[in-house]
Amino acid sequence: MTERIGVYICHCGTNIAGVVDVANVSKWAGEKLADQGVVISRDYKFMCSSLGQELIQKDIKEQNLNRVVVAACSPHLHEKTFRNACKGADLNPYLCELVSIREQDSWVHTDKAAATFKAKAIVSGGVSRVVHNEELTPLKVPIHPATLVVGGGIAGIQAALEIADAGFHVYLVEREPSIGGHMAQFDKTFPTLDCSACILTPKMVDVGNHPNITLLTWSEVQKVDGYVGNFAVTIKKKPRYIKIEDCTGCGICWEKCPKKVLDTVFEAGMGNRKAVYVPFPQAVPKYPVIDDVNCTYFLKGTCKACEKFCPTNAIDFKQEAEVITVEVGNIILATGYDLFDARRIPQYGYARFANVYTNLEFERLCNAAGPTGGNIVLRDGKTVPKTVGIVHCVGSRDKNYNAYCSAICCMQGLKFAHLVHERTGAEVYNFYIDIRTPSKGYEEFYNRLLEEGTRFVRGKVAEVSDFARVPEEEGKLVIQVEDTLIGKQRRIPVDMVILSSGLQSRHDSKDVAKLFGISCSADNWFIERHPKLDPVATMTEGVFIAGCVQGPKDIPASVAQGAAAAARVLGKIQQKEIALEPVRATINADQCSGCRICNNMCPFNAILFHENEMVSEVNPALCQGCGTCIAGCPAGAISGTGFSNDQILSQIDGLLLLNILKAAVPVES
Amino acid sequence: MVDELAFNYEITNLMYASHGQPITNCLQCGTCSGTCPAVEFMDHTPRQIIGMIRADLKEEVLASNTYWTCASCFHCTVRCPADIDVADMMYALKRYSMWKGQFQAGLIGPDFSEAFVKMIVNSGRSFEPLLAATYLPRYSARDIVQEGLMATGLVLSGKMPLLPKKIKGLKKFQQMVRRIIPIGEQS
Amino acid sequence: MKQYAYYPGCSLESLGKSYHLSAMEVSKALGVELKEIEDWNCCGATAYFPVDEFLAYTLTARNLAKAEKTGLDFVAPCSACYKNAFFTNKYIQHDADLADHINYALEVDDLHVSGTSRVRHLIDIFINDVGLEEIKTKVTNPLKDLRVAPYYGCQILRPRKEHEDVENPQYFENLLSTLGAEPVNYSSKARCCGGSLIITNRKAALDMVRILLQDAVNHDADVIATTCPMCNVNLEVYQAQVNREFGTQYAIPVMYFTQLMGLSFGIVPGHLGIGKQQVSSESMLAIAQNTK
Amino acid sequence: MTEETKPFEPVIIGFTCNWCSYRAADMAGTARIKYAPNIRLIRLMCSGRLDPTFVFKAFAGGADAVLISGCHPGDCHYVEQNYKAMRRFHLLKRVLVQMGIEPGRLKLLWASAAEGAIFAAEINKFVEEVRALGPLNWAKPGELVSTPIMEEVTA
Repeated sequence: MTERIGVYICHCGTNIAGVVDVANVSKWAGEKLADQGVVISRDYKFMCSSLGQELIQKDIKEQNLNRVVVAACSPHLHEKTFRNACKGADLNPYLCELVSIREQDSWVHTDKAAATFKAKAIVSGGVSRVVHNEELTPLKVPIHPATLVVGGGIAGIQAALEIADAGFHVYLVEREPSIGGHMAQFDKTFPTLDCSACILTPKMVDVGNHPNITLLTWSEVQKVDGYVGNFAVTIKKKPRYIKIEDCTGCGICWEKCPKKVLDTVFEAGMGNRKAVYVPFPQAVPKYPVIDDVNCTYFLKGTCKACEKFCPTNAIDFKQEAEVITVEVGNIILATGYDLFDARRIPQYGYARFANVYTNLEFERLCNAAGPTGGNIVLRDGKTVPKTVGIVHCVGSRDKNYNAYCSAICCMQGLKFAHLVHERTGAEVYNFYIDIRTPSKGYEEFYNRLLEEGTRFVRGKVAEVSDFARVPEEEGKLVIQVEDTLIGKQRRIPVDMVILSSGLQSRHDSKDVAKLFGISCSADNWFIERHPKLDPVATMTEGVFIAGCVQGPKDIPASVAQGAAAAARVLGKIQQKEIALEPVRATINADQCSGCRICNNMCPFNAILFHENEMVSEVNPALCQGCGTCIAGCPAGAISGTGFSNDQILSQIDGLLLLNILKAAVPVES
Repeated sequence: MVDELAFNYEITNLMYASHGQPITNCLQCGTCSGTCPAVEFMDHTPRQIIGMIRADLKEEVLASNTYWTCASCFHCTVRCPADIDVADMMYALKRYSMWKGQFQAGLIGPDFSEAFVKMIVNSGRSFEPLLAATYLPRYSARDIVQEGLMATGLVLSGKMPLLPKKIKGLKKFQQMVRRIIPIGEQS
Repeated sequence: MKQYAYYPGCSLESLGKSYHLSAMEVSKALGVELKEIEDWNCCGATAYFPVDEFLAYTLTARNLAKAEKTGLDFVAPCSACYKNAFFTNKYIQHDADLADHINYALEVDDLHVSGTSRVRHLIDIFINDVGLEEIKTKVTNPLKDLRVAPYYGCQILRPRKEHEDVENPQYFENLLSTLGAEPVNYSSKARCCGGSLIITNRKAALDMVRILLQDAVNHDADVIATTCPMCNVNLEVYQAQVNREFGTQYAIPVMYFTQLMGLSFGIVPGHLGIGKQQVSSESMLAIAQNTK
Repeated sequence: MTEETKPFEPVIIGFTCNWCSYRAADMAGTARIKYAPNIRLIRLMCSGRLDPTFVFKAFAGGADAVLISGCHPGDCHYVEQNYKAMRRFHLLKRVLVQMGIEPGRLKLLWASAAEGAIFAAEINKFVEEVRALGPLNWAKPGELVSTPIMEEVTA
């Protein structure tokens, strides 16, 4: 049939029209591209508006168009919109091509003539390409109703409960022996100062008892196969050396265990645990873990005190790692953050001066269930500090370390100041660059601190030293800083320094991202599909993110994201089946020489070889549509829907058309 | 677009090889001034100077002794969270003020640098005793006496030779210098 | 026999003579040959940059060019020279435009610089090329009970960021321990001594010196060890003036790390230029030579 | 102004992958980072889809240079297909020389979705390099047989 193509140039208000002479472009397309089948060419203020879409649909009907090219924003934003519009007018959505003259033209160029010229080239490329677009129908695949949640912090807990409560099964995987994450380590939560454990523990218990949740602690995901709707996830359950079916969590084993181990994880190095342990009393699940790196039996082959005393013979030193595979339709990653290592800033004295603490250490120090029972004392275990300095932005907002703002430190610093003040009456200094309190009730909390008489010094701390230049500084830690509000360098002697270490991505976030096929930002936070409009989805269908894994955020924001991710997953589950982009490779058996070059080119093993026919074939369910095999096939036997050679080769022609027309001079506009 | 003539752009341009970030990136955190070992002797802290430059307070900045008080210890530079080469900015200001011949009265720095360079250009090497001559007049009588005593002490202890050395390839050396700056004619 | 293109720098010809002497003695003992770059010129210390940046780079480049000819590493005992050479070299590597300007000037001296030579500080080659184990074997007179305050100063560390920890380096301490001495752990070891201000802003400089002396003395150091003639002169020669200014009684000897190495190798103090200092080194020597 | 006095404006065809480099271009857009208008992008699903004939087609069609762009090594959305693109790039350079096309007219650029600024900067650099080379005029075969420098830019 003869092509009848409609071309639509979007103004996007002034976003495009401000730089590109849209009228000129649409006029040009209507005339110069007529020979390629363009029968109508329009420009319109907002193509994506309902009116704009109706305009297209009307033309499809009245001008009986069989191809549509829209020149507007990036396909990643509105491709679906316009394809659906065409669908609405009974035109196969894949006969619609969206080319970007905003992100790739009007927004990045200033020379109007050149931008207009480029817009014409882009449109012409789209037109030449759309001619070769084929009618396609998305592949429908069923969605497995179960969900995998990785990470048992507050974000993962929230997501898991939302989905489980909606009646669908959840596998919650946690690396540590218990769920709870960082929140379980905190004492109070800002700005309301309610006790962290009091609000977290009930949720943890719910997770532990929920019939729809399979809790896999002390476990890690090893492998992820498949695609949205049908993931096969391989999980390694590290040996607990405890028969959980027999264990009652009575605690006799860790009472009797003779081996003390410095707890660098939960107690942040502030306290000890035993070689067989639960990280904290409210741990979920209640079963302990034997730490085989430190356990005397594993080191020396003797001891077994726990085994001797266990009333239910639940200890099993022979236990081995177990590898299981679960089927899920969607995945939520909530793997959280690591704390910035304050040792990297030696001038702040952490690990050089005893009484310099990290924020996490201080959380444990002032936690009623912590090593000092909540008494705020110096490392000597008795002296109550008289003056305390809280250093903000440690490793944050600093191009030498992390350039971004860690979002929580300001409020955390204020919280610490309040707790110190309340419990010790000590004088507290906050050293800050800017105080950022952008959420509900936060500024009020700041005001409260000001009223309490906390001292605020605006200036990034230069160094902490033990060098006393004057008698008042003897035996103190001296914080040297410019008080920028008076423009003077000050040396402030304190007894205790608390470093608000920033948040950073997990040390292994790159590997995790690769494991789940999503991408990381320059700072290794996971990248969301859209920073504003799609914060919990990723570029990979069926994989969602929640909490600090996406970027630094506080508890309320993490909970919100956990719930949001759950809602997105539930939406998918309800659809029961999902339409996959029909961008797939197919092998023409007649042309295939059976050379098998394509076979090992495919990273998804989607190409199988038929020995007897001596030809290869692509499994459309496994094929992800990258097209490498197409480019690699020496016989040219493989073709790819959506990105066929014809489409691309003619798009190249189209883009260069103007030059061939010897119109290298920006067309008079 | 910003006015190219703005003082802060002049300064930025003067920081030729400073591969650090432009001072427009400064977040006024005060790390430089909190670190600076000589800050007590400065009219304005380094952070304030950056602020003043950005406010185009040219006269005030040039009139300040801050940049001539910089000891070039580069501690601010390595600590700056905005990756600004603050010490190099101080050099830029020194160059600018010498170029404009505009600086706080009574400062020794400008003359010293001038004299130092002259000496290098004339001999190829630097030589402490000669330098003394150029700046001593600026000192109080007491200082001069002390300086004298010390100098003699040094000479006696053989720490200080009595005559300067000249390098052999001086001619070519000076031609080389003339390819860069006009100053340094034989004197 | 390890060879290096040696750039003594002006100070080692006058105020820093003893540094030169001791460096040579110690190198000899360690089988290191420092081949002086012929007809080198002043690197400009910190005083060129206020006048002209190109001039500053070019003058240093001339020495680098001469070193490149030899194909040996460029070694400077003076931290100021070292810093100038290191960065000039770095910029020449990374900034073709700057390199062209410089080479245009160097032409007249039939020289060309391409930034190929490695720029090192003297202490760096002793510690990293010779190695502490090797040095230990040469120690015949361990500096037992000698509390030494290692003073790094500024320019050996900064403004290098990629450099090993610039805020709390340890290699100087390790060297001193190898010599049998007791390194003093004090917070001012990398704080500026004000060397470049001693002429232009005496008041500020003396105050900076005072703070360093105070920190060292507070930690009962018997001697301050330096890696740079500027720092050394500043801390040593001006102690008397500090005392006059602030009514203090500091009398702490200041030695080059090479002088301490020499002592531990059992080289006679005279050959290391010890004894000519303004501040008496008697007390220090007494402990160092265990005659106390 | 007249043809002669106008500076040469090269036309560059750029192939980007759907996941990293095309999104880097989008990022440059949303961040309003300006760059030379000489480049026109074609979106592929993966840089591994790049069939060498695409490059020849572009040159034959009048392009002065071609940019191949994909995810950083190790970050490929399709696991490792960008490595295939890299191999093809190196081969292509050799072939182009045989065809009398300066290897400098083909550039490989790794850009992650977060690297809009770098993407823009690299394009500007490339445009200047090609401007320096001048319009593509096919040298007689064998005129350029010096083996090309195998450089690859990491954004």
